[in-house]
Amino acid sequence: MKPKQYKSGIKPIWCPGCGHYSVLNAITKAFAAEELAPENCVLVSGIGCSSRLPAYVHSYGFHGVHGRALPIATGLKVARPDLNVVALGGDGDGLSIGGNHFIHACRRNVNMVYIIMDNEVYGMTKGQTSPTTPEDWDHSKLTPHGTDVPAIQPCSLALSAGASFIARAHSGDANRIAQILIDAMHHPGFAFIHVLSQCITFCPEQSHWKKIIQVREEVTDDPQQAAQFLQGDNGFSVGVFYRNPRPVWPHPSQIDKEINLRQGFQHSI
Amino acid sequence: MKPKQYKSGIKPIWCPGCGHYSVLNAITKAFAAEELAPENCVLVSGIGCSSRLPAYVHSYGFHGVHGRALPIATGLKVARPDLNVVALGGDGDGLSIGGNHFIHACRRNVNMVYIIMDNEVYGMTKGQTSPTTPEDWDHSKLTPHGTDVPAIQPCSLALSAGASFIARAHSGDANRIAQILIDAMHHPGFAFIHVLSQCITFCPEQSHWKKIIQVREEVTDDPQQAAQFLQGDNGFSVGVFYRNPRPVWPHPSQIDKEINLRQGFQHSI
Amino acid sequence: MKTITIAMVGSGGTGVVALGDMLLQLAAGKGLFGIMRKTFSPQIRGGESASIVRLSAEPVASFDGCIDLLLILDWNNFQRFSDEIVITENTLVVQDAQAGQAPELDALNSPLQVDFSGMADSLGSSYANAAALGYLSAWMQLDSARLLSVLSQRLHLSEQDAEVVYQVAQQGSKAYANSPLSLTPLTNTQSHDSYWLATGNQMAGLGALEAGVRFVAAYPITPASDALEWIAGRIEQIGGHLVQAEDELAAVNMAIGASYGGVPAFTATSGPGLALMSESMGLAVASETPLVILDVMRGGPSTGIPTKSEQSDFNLALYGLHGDAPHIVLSPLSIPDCCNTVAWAVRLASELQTLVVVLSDQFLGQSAQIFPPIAETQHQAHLLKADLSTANEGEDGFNRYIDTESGVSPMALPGQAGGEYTADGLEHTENAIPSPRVQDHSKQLDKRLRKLRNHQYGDQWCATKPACEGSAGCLLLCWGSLYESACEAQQLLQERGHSVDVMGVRLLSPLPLEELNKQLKQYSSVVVVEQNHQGQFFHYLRSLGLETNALHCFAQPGPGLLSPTTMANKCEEVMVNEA
Amino acid sequence: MKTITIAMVGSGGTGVVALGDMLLQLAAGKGLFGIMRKTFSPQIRGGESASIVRLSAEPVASFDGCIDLLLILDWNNFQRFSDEIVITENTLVVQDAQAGQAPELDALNSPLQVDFSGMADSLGSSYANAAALGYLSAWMQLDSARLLSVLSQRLHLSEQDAEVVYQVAQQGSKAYANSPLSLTPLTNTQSHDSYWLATGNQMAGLGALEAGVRFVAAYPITPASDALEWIAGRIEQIGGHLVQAEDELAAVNMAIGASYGGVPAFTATSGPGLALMSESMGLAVASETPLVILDVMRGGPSTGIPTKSEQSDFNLALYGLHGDAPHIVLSPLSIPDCCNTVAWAVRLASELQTLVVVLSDQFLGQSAQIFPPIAETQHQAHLLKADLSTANEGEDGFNRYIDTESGVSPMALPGQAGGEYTADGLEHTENAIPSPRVQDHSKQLDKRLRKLRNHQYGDQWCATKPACEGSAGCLLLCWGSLYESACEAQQLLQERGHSVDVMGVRLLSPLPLEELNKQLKQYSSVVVVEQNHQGQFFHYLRSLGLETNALHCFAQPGPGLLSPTTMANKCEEVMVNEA
Ligand SMILES: Cc1ncc(C[n+]2csc(CCOP(=O)(O)OP(=O)(O)O)c2C)c(N)n1
Ligand SMILES: Cc1ncc(C[n+]2csc(CCOP(=O)(O)OP(=O)(O)O)c2C)c(N)n1
Ligand code: SF4
Ligand code: SF4
Ligand SMILES: [Mg+2]
Ligand SMILES: [Mg+2]
Repeated sequence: MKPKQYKSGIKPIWCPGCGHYSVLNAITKAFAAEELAPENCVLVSGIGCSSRLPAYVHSYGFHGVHGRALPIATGLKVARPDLNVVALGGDGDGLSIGGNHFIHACRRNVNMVYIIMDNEVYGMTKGQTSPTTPEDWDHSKLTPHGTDVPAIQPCSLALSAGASFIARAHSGDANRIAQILIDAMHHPGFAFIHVLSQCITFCPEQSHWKKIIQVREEVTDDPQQAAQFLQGDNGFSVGVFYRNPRPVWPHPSQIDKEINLRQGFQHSI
Repeated sequence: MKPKQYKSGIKPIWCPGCGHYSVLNAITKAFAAEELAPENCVLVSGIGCSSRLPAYVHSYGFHGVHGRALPIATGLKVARPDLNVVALGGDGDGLSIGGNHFIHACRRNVNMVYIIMDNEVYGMTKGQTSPTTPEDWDHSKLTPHGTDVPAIQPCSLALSAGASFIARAHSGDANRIAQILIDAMHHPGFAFIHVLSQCITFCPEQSHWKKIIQVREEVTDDPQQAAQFLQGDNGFSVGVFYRNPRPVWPHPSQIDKEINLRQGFQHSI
Repeated sequence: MKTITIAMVGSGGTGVVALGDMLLQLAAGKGLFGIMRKTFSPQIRGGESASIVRLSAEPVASFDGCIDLLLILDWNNFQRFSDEIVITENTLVVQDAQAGQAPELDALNSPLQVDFSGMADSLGSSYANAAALGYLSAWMQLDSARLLSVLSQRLHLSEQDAEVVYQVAQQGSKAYANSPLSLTPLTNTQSHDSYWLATGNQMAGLGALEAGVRFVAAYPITPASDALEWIAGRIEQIGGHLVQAEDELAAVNMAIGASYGGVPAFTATSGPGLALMSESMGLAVASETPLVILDVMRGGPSTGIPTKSEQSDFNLALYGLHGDAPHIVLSPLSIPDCCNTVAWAVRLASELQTLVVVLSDQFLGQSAQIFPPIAETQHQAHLLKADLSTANEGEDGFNRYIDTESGVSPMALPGQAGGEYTADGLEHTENAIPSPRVQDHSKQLDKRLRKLRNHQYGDQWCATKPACEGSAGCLLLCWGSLYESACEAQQLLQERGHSVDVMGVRLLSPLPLEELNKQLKQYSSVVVVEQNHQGQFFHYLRSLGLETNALHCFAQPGPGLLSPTTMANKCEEVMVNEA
Repeated sequence: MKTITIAMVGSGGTGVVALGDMLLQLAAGKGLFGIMRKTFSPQIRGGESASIVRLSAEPVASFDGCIDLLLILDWNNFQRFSDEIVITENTLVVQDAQAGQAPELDALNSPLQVDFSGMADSLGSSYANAAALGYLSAWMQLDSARLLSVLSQRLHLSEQDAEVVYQVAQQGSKAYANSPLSLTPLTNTQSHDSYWLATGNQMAGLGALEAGVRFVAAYPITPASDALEWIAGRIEQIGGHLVQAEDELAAVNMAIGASYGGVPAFTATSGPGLALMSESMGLAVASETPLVILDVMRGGPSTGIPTKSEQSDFNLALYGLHGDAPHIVLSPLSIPDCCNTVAWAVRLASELQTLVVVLSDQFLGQSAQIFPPIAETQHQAHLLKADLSTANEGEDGFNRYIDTESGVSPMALPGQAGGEYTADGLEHTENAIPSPRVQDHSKQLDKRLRKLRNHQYGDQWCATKPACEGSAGCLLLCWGSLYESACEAQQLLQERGHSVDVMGVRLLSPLPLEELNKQLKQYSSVVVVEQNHQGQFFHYLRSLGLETNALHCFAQPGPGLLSPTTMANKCEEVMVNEA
């Protein structure tokens, strides 16, 4: 199947020029390159412009509620380990309301991919700040003087929470996103991809991102080294930064064909 | 006032030998040392054995719902900056159900103290695992084969989330907890204290902690250095690790005496 | 009452929303009244949108579902709006020359073509909507002197650009002579020298701040965000704070924290957010901490229809707490009433130390209305504070939850020496010590219910509009945003020769049963109308065991308009069946 | 029915809880039936606790509130239990010689002293409770041969220790001769050769797994955790998984995810957790994903009284979702019925692709009962799966939400080619594309309601127990854990010369109205009894507009026992007033 055959044919609601199109293209490219059967792939998302993506792909999908993509994906993958599960959503969805699930998913290491499409803003609700918004960005009416809070560093947070695969890409380069996604799908365990995905409507200034993006070729499996790099990083390096496979969760269950669930209750006199 | 005058006189529900007594003693010692007026102190907690603490102190308190100590404390401190606000609770309260508020409180840097009384277990609900439980601990009936998930590192997480003061102490040494608490209360911004506070009932093996505790005297204000130390730390160093003050949130509001809220609505013909 | 309703439709780039705003402003400036709602395609930007403006010489606060004039800047995807913009043979149609091909609709009159785009093009401008505004102004004889300032403000134009766009508008005005409309414009009969123009969400924000709210924490959600956005920036200027929280769980608990500190606190959300707040709403009830939550309702269940109106969170607001957790639920009855009702909520929350949920909806929240100036409400937050100089504090600490006759216990605030206590969501004794005992539990349950039941809420628990003529045997009973439509339905019925009374309930819970019974007993039929699927309010009324057997349920889900005509038809049907 | 109730009270160290467990086991082994509940002080460990065991030769499933024998190992803080252990002049009292000073209570008989501690001491053991067990065994003529194995199992003793403790028990037995009780022990009349011993939480776990649940995600909470703990370890052995989630928001969504994948999924919680799940419960409803939630209710509101029983989450379970979100609510009517009802829930959730909330409570969940063996339920999860070989998939994708007559649409599962669709909480078309349109909204709202309304639930929607003698004019109507007590109240009333029928409702929503009406119309009075403050079930019944005017509300909050005597008195009062 060609990448475009992985499109569902539903027209995205996104603004022309939105970075999320790139992620959509990258997903269809990666699925095509890996020759995945659409029926074995499930895209799981929350709520936001970004979270609308699953319906645009010819595969199974779940468009859940705001902030809960990861738990849905976790339940699905644990129950159905045969499926290829990719969770995705926005910076608001994943790092604001969904922040707790993010750190626990990093720790738990269920074998799936999670893509945050980070535009540093709440696109869907018309331009409020998110946890990744620069602290002096004062375009939101809800925080007219800026957030005054330093932006969260998703990759750094993922590392300290125990993620075993950490990468970043930019919506300006769908091929790189696709390549990283392929790597992530091959990674056994929880693979986190941070995509800088511009919001043309509320943050037109993000167009300059393409000028400051820097490719980093080094992958490390050493958490201390990764921590040092990520603490110093300006947030615009792209590439796979960290890959340190460890056992995926859960271990396969030990089936006991003999078990009688009623045994403990039944007694004879 | 003496430390014991800061006790409310209500008998704790805790088991004899519980580490939480130490935190209680440390709080009353610190309040006494700082000569704080009881009416100006507010202890805010969630739900758990640890979270029962506020009622045992002669001060104001709020025993909220599970996992929400930090938002209550945040609202209170922002609305009433004159008060000395100390939020506290267990590892389950703060890192499992309350994990999202923890990372956002670290980032937001409201001027208050947060103590996690970490016994690596849910004491109150009779011994289930928490995010800090060692992965092979198999004493809980809910996870009879252990969690199989590596324990979260609260200090490391706090750092990557942007906390400006990070310290650890052990329930075996109430004086050190008190001293660190005094430092934390003087720190302008969000000060996080990780207390290893043993649960004698469900984790009697924690008694050996006192043998492996190591005092660390170095404080750094460099996040990269702190990251490196915390990634390598075995979790049993105690001391103030990181102190890097930055502006507290919110900036004082600019009052405009002239403002007429109705102005924008009223028009004349 | 003569009204004219104008629907303006175009794609995102054509500026129909700005056109509607400006038309409303100009009409207001001429002394007309009006109301405007907007509707958008799911596209975030660049999709189709529509502005629907209804004008009249008298105050008007509802839509009757008729479109007198349809102005099209772009026909593309017009059918998206077929639910909301219903065309009849009586609808005049004007379209821009570049609007594309009209869809084939039976009822569609052949459109009058006016080259708005051409006018803009000829002046090197892209503001065809300015030409349309000029055209409409000419027809309605609106104040052309205000055109320039309205255009430059609303379109954020530089002085130079404004001049050009103004010329485009003048072109539009001139074009009217060649393409006149066979629809008589309104003339203003009332003489008033000032008016207000606002949305319900703005009015809610005003009510909150005027009643004393000085702390707001919230998480953005459509269609509540603009209430918060109105407050933001302003609340700091009056010495308060607004916190954008990480989620609704944080938002509601931050508000509880501030309120515990004695600072009146508020949050606003919509259905999904209210659901998330449920657990902590119970904490406010149990710990007796004042808390006001504005729920600007949208289509449900789940994410549902986020941008459109429905009254389907009634059940959640009333019953959605675990345990026996009595609290107050209010609903504003009009756009200006959002101010009054939210202010009342702030007052009740603090006077009764309880949770108050205010059920507004997308229609009230986001529609803009021209209405007569409103006075400041008399509602102010007011806590029964502990007087610790006289309180005799024993060994057992401050009696935070003392069982008073009213059920309200004096509240100490941090900073007050001698009032130290720990607020608790665990059941507790009068002196705030956790207790699992039967007697403490029933004492506190009784107290928390009694304080709400015994309070004198006064007349404002409902608004009534008696029939003009004759004694009515039928009551049209509703709540929230349907009240104004019900009043219009009353007029329609009057014209058809039927007398009905209208009642809108502002205090949904606890309902003053005695008074309600007294009123309802007068009617041989009571039509309970609401905008949801299951008749949530109706079932609630029935659960109360009212002394009437005359209740009829008329529930219709959103997001379509529940028009006065539909209501009137239903009442007529009921009255005919009764007769 | 002759019963004996024994309350055993002591401090944490004295092992009264183990004593109760062992007594129940020995009694069961003798062919007796019984039920046991436990109660604890707020202390986590080392506080006071009590075990209350009621025994009978016939099946017994409720407590009548009387204590025939009070056995005290430690008097310290005995008054903590005065709500739950009510002493009368008829209560015999036995106390350990080292139990300390008895409190001054009017009704307290002077205690018989037995030196249980001395017996243990003399053998170098600390198990005074073993001596007490021996004493009670001697009195009840229980099987002394089983003493050894019961002791060593329950107290986790090494072979050597077990021998010593067994001797302690034998000392206790011997001591009976010197200190006999003036209370005739029970003799077993029934002859059965096997029995079950279990708690309701265990039965709920069994029902879930037997009906096909293979995925559980949950967050610990009292008093639901032990249901989960029973499942943990076992579910892996039958090829499933249990995830301890980071919070209830995660738990419920994990269950939704697994269920979307076609694996029957379950979660259990209590009030605070159910409140947190509210938003995502709406997602299950809107996306039509099967989901079963067990709510083991405790005292509310807020954190309330976590360790004690109350039926006060009824409103939340029924109404606590935003938007119009119809779903199913069940309640088990006894400890063994927890198995059947949860299994039915699993089946209904999957057959109707909906949310089912099961309202159990702390009493059902944590009390242990001896009961006759139960057969496997016939309930199995069963999805209406899409048959994609015949489905004619057009351009528009799989019609996941097709509007069928039953309202249930075939569900495709990931892995099925041709069934690809995106499940959605946004309102949608039949082919699962988000839609804000009126017609799609009403079609889906109608469909989601219809599938629940039209389903044939069969007889099991309620359990009824007609009066033994005469035709009853009065119905005692209840739900959940009160059913067995109501049946006992029926007996008491019988003895007092009154005939009442009893009905326990298992299917709380949607109630089969026609059948309910048919039944209720037979009675001149219907006493609706429930354990909460506001009469939540009663108000719900009234909201349905039943064809009876005979409903009486008898609501009493927890955490005290709502005893059969109290119920009987209320019924008598109502019947006398009617007459
Ligand atoms: C519980 C809940 N709270 C709030 C919202 C409103 N809401 C919808 S999307 C969104 C944020 C979207 O931002 P992000 O996740 O960054 O996605 P983007 O639109 O930027 O791609 C919010 C706050 C909601 N739908 N549900
Ligand atoms: C919403 C909610 N979920 C679950 C619970 C049950 N619960 C009470 S305390 C607790 C965990 C306590 O652990 P921790 O915070 O570590 O405190 P500790 O008892 O160990 O001091 C849990 C899960 C609850 N009260 N509320
Ligand atoms: S608002 Fe921003 S994020 Fe949303 S579709 Fe438009 S460009 Fe994309
Ligand atoms: S259970 Fe553990 S944490 Fe709780 S009081 Fe006892 S020792 Fe302390
Ligand atoms: Mg975003
Ligand atoms: Mg703990």
